[in-house]
Amino acid sequence: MAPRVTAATTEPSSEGQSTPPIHRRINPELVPGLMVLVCAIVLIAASKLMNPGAGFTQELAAVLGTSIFLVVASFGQGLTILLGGIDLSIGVVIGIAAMMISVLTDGRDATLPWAVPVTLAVGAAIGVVNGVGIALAKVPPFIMTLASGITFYGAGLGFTSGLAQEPVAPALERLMNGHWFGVPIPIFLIIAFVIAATVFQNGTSVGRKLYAIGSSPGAARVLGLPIGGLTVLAYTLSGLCAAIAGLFLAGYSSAATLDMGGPLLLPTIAAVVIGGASVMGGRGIYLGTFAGALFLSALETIITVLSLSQGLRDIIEGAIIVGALLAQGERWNWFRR
Amino acid sequence: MRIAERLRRLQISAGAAVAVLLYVLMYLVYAANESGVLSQFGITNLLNDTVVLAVAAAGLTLTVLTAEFDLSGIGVIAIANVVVATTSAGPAGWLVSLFGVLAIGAAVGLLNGWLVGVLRMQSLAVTIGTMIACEGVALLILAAPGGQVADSIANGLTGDLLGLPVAALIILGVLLLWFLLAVTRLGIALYAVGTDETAARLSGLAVRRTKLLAFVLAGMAYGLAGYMLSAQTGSGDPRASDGFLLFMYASVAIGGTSLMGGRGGVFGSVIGAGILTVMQKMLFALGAASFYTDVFSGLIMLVAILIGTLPRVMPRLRRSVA
Amino acid sequence: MATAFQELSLVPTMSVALNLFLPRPAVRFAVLVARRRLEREAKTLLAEYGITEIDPAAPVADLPLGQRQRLEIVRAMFRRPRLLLLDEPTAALSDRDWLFALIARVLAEGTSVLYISHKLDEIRRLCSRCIILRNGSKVLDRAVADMSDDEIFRNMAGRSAVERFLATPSSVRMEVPPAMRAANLIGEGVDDISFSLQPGEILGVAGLEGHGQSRLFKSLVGLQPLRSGRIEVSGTQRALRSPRAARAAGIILVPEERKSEGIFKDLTTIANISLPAIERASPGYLLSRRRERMLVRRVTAEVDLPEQYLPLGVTALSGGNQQKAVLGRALMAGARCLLLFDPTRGVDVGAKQSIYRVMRDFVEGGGAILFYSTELDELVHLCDRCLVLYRNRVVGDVHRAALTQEQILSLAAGHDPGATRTTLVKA
Amino acid sequence: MKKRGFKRLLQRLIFGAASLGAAAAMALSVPAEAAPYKVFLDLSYSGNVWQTEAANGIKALAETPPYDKEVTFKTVISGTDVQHQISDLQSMIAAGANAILFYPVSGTGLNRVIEQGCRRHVLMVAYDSSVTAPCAYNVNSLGGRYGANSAQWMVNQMGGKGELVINHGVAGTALTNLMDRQALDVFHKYPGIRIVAQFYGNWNDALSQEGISRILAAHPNIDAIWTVDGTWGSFQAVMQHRPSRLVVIAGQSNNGYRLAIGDPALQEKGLKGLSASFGPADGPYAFKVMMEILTGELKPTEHNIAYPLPWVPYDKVKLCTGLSFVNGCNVFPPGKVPPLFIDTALNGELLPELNLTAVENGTPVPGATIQKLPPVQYSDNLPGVNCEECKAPSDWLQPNRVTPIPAPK
Repeated sequence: MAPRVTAATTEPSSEGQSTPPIHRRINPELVPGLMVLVCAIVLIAASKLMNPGAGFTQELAAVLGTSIFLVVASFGQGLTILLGGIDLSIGVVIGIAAMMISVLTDGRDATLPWAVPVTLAVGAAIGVVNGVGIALAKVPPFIMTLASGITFYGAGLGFTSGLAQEPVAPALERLMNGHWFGVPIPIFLIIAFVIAATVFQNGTSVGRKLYAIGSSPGAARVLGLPIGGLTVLAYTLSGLCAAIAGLFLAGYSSAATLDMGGPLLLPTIAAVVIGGASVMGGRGIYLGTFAGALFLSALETIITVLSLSQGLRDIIEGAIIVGALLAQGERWNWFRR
Repeated sequence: MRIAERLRRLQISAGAAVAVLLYVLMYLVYAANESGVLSQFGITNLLNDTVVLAVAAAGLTLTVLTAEFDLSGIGVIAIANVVVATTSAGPAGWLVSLFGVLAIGAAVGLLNGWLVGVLRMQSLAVTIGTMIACEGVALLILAAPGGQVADSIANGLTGDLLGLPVAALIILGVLLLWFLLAVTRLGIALYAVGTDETAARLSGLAVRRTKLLAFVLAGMAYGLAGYMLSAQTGSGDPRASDGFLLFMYASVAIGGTSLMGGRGGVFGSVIGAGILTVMQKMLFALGAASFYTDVFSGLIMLVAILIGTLPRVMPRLRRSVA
Repeated sequence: MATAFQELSLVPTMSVALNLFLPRPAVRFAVLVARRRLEREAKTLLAEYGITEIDPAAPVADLPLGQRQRLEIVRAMFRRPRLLLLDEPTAALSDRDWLFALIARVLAEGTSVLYISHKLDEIRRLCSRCIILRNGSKVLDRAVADMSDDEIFRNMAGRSAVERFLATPSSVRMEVPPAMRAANLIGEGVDDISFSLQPGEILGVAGLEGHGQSRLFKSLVGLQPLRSGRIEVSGTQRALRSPRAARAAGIILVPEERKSEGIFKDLTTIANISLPAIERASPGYLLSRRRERMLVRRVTAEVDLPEQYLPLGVTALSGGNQQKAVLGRALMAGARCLLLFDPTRGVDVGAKQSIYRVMRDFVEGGGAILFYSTELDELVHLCDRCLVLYRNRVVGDVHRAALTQEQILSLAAGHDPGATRTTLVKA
Repeated sequence: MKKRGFKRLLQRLIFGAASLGAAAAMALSVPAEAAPYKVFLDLSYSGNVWQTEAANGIKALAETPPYDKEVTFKTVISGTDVQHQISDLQSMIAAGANAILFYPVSGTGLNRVIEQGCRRHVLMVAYDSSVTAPCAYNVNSLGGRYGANSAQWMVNQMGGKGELVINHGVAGTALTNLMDRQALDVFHKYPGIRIVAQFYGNWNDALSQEGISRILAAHPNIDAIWTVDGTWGSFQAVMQHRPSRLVVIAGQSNNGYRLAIGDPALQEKGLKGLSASFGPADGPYAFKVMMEILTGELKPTEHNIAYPLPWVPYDKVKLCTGLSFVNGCNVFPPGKVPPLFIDTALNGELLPELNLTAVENGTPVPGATIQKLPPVQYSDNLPGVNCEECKAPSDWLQPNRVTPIPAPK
């Protein structure tokens, strides 16, 4: 009844506590991600059943290969959500980065060594603007990133009128469409990115501080954690990841338009939340987000292959997203208990 | 002092007051730069342009007050639009379709509210799901733009009634309902739940039911917004509400409602919707170059929010000086 | 049944009157909440319970903690429940007699009261029967009159509480510069406060609710700006503009609101403790769990926190263990001067003992403590010296030898003639 | 006077807030009041190739003599929201427009505001997409029956059999619906054509590429892809996953795509492409039509005016050396434009005023002057698409450019 008493009952007794029960040994943070990953695999297997002609590995490669943009962009989204914020400018940054890389490289590989850093820097700079607005001017993240997204989209439109007039550097195209040892290069990129992102979020002191700030801003303030600085950092990384996704997308499509990132915005949010993060902040790991991104990509694949009318596709997609949340939500509570 | 107290009771925050000032300012600039703004025609047009967003934002505000996200609005508006376009013909069509869209909105709201309020799932993701599904339903009902909205709706709701634009009457009606709601137990519970869910539960409030009702009422408002949109467009288009969502959220935020819940109100959101509409008109009247309209929209939105947050910061500053 | 919770259940943005009458406030015309009527009724009701200083129209957020606690109690009582459940009702309450009189009244009206408290004298004074819980199970159920103090303490913790705490000799070191010296601090709710804190000293702060203690503590670590005044740390002047600067100077605050400012609710216990030293645990930014465990183990031993709790989420721990974790974190941060704001609030007896011991060990090791508590006996027994605040000013600086609860209370209530004069002049 | 000062104050406020000195200066240009015609362009959406090229072409024409002296031209971007476009159209009408050229977000949703405009004698012209309001002019390629003709062309190339993928456009639009009906009607006549998968690529190349990639994983043996737009992305996916065996494909006129279908090496691998879909040039063409109606040179008898459907099968691809389409050339060398560039933004015969630079930058071609249009052609009436109460030609589902191969009985 009284919170303190209930807390006392859930606490393991001080004597005779040797091995924790089995469900305590699985890191509860991993559970939603695992659940969603299982859902994704079920989806891929289901599509294999429906098309016995297709190979499982090709399906998997298609799911993975087309998920790379979401995988990369949702890491940044995840960091902002970890802080209890959100980044609605991701779609715009993707478009701007894609446009920039094709304008700057002008179809020549020789320009890449400086064009890539410049593009990434611009993406990061938009993130800095977001972060500063949120951390210093105390504008709510939802509004700050929404407004900055609209603003930068308008600026991008003003500068480029929406169309990159130069082709993308061939090296970038080869990166996205080539194979190494028979495996599409994007899959290697995904593996590298997932490792780097997981290490950053869950294996560094900075990552730990981000969790702390998202978990309890009040306590973080009392402890003297650099809240402002880390908030700016999170949004900067979000901008940076969006810019990387933009580079990849430009390479993949071998062309760029300003609006090409738009369809990715909502999926980044969905991937993070389906992966078990809380929009209140402080909870969730990148592996969960990664599983969420794969799940959404698998869902898209199976729905594409089903060849339904758009109306039915939407209904099924919406229902499956809710269903995945439902399955994952209950487990989550069970393990937390 | 009495007035301030009364405003506070009607949940008209300082943020909303600033929004009103901003609105008046923009309206004056708009009127000064374009002829015919103050004519009956100009006023009716402006109100017609505002009413859909205003009603939708009013609904959204209810869920935002309970500290939840609701992205399903554009889905409901899309369904409402195609339903009105396919069912409103016939003598009593306007009434049937009105109740129809309200019921559809309530049903979607009920689903959202059940998933979020009762099953305690995260509203952001849940409503992304229901939004996509609703858009699918709209596409199933009407695969391409078409259908016909009954003239009684199309002309009746966009014209004048007793010398007043119907859109104005609708907005006033929504505000009146809101002011009533704000002083009912449900209204109070909305704020309590949004401010501190635990305290609200310990105080004996039915948190789940409150959230459920917030979503249901929001859904009905979206239905009404879809109805109004149909009146304006005179036809059905399953994609008519594309790109509407961000404007809904912007209206709520500019109106001084905190996205963290528990602070703000519908009045502010209606003004926020008005600001967004008049801003578009003002920028047009000032002749801002097309490519940069977005730049200005974004910046004005930010400025509005910044000014809106000042009153919350000011008392703290003043208290520290005194 | 009605409950007054220890963690208050009032909605901060709503008015006092509304909070009182939640969840079903009176309505007119069937639906409209009759605010004015509620406010009138609230005023009468509060007056009935001897509260006149609270404006029923004011939002609860504007009230100090003590008044909120009173509201919480009134709200539980006025419905005349058959069973009244009071969970640590005196935790934030300075005027206990008010509560005791009310309890006597409801008892006379035939209400049963379940009273949860860690304070023995309250149990003795109010209760006829007493149940002792330890680790979630009942260990004793007997009439209070039949139990000795020793028996109660033994059953609660197997140890005795602060009255039984072995008063060790003072370890104040006078020969070195003060660990912290504050001169003429002025800020919001802080009115010309000066004090000096030597290494090895526990300096108490006493005061009735809302007399500036909270703001003083916050000002000292830069959570709240000071308009003027000087702070010296170990003899050198420091500008402590942020908790970060304070931490760099070795000054750590253990804050009042454990839930929102103390713990990081989504993190494990070990992560909660290691946070200030996380850089040391991560060479080259990469976190080494082994190193983290090693660092944390050192302090968990000091604060008596059982190691098996470390991998658990911190919210799974009891309030006492959470507070030990927060203290452990303060030690981890390399504190030389601890500012403890009511560290034993809502903490069980066993944990209290641990906290007292940590404090003692800390000052013996050369640290200094500024210690506020709502429990006067703690101040009397633990402090080398005690400052008494009244209306944001220091009205008394009482040495250990002269320190009694009565003395503190009379100063804190503004009864000291000198203090009264100064406040009158100010008014 | 007071209002003036007030306005200036607010403007300054906006300037201050914007703190984008240069951008602000560019943005608040004051229109000159000298020219006789006040003309507005209302773009629904911007940020993709198609819309940008159309807008640039129109803008370049408006600055080409003698139009540069005749019109006060202003562009507004309304976005994808119907309400927004209604509001902007109202503003334009209120601002005293003589004519409004617009890309309609909705075929039916704008009718009320269009009628408002017509009542105030504003010339309302919709380009590319269409509206059903009877008083507006529609200028587009609907009469070219892209759906039926391209489908028939593909069937002929496929010999009436094979596995087909359909990349629909944007669900819920009149255009997608119409094209689908025409195409499916043709495909369904041939039982040998098996539609193995369909998806909505949203006229977006990145989404189309992802979609085809996914489908190729499930159906590795497809023979043909029918698209309206998103063609380059669809083709890219095939090149990426199955470079040795290409497909029969019909769709948009991206430069990269045209180069590919004209490439004999790729043709040997089975690529048979048609580049035909609606070109961005229908915007500039509509602008010229609108100007001629406005100046009284043209008095159309019907409201649905046809812009001839671009039609370049793989054997008709011809490389251009200069900046414009002359002597029947219809594609630029690689590197001169990005692969997504849509070649049908240019039209050598109907729009000789425009060249590559003009549609890329929106600047007029130096020395060019507006040429008079040849007599206009009228388009099919399609109830619910470009008119309300009208009768469609009986053969509106039939191909009118390609001769069908006999369907097996």
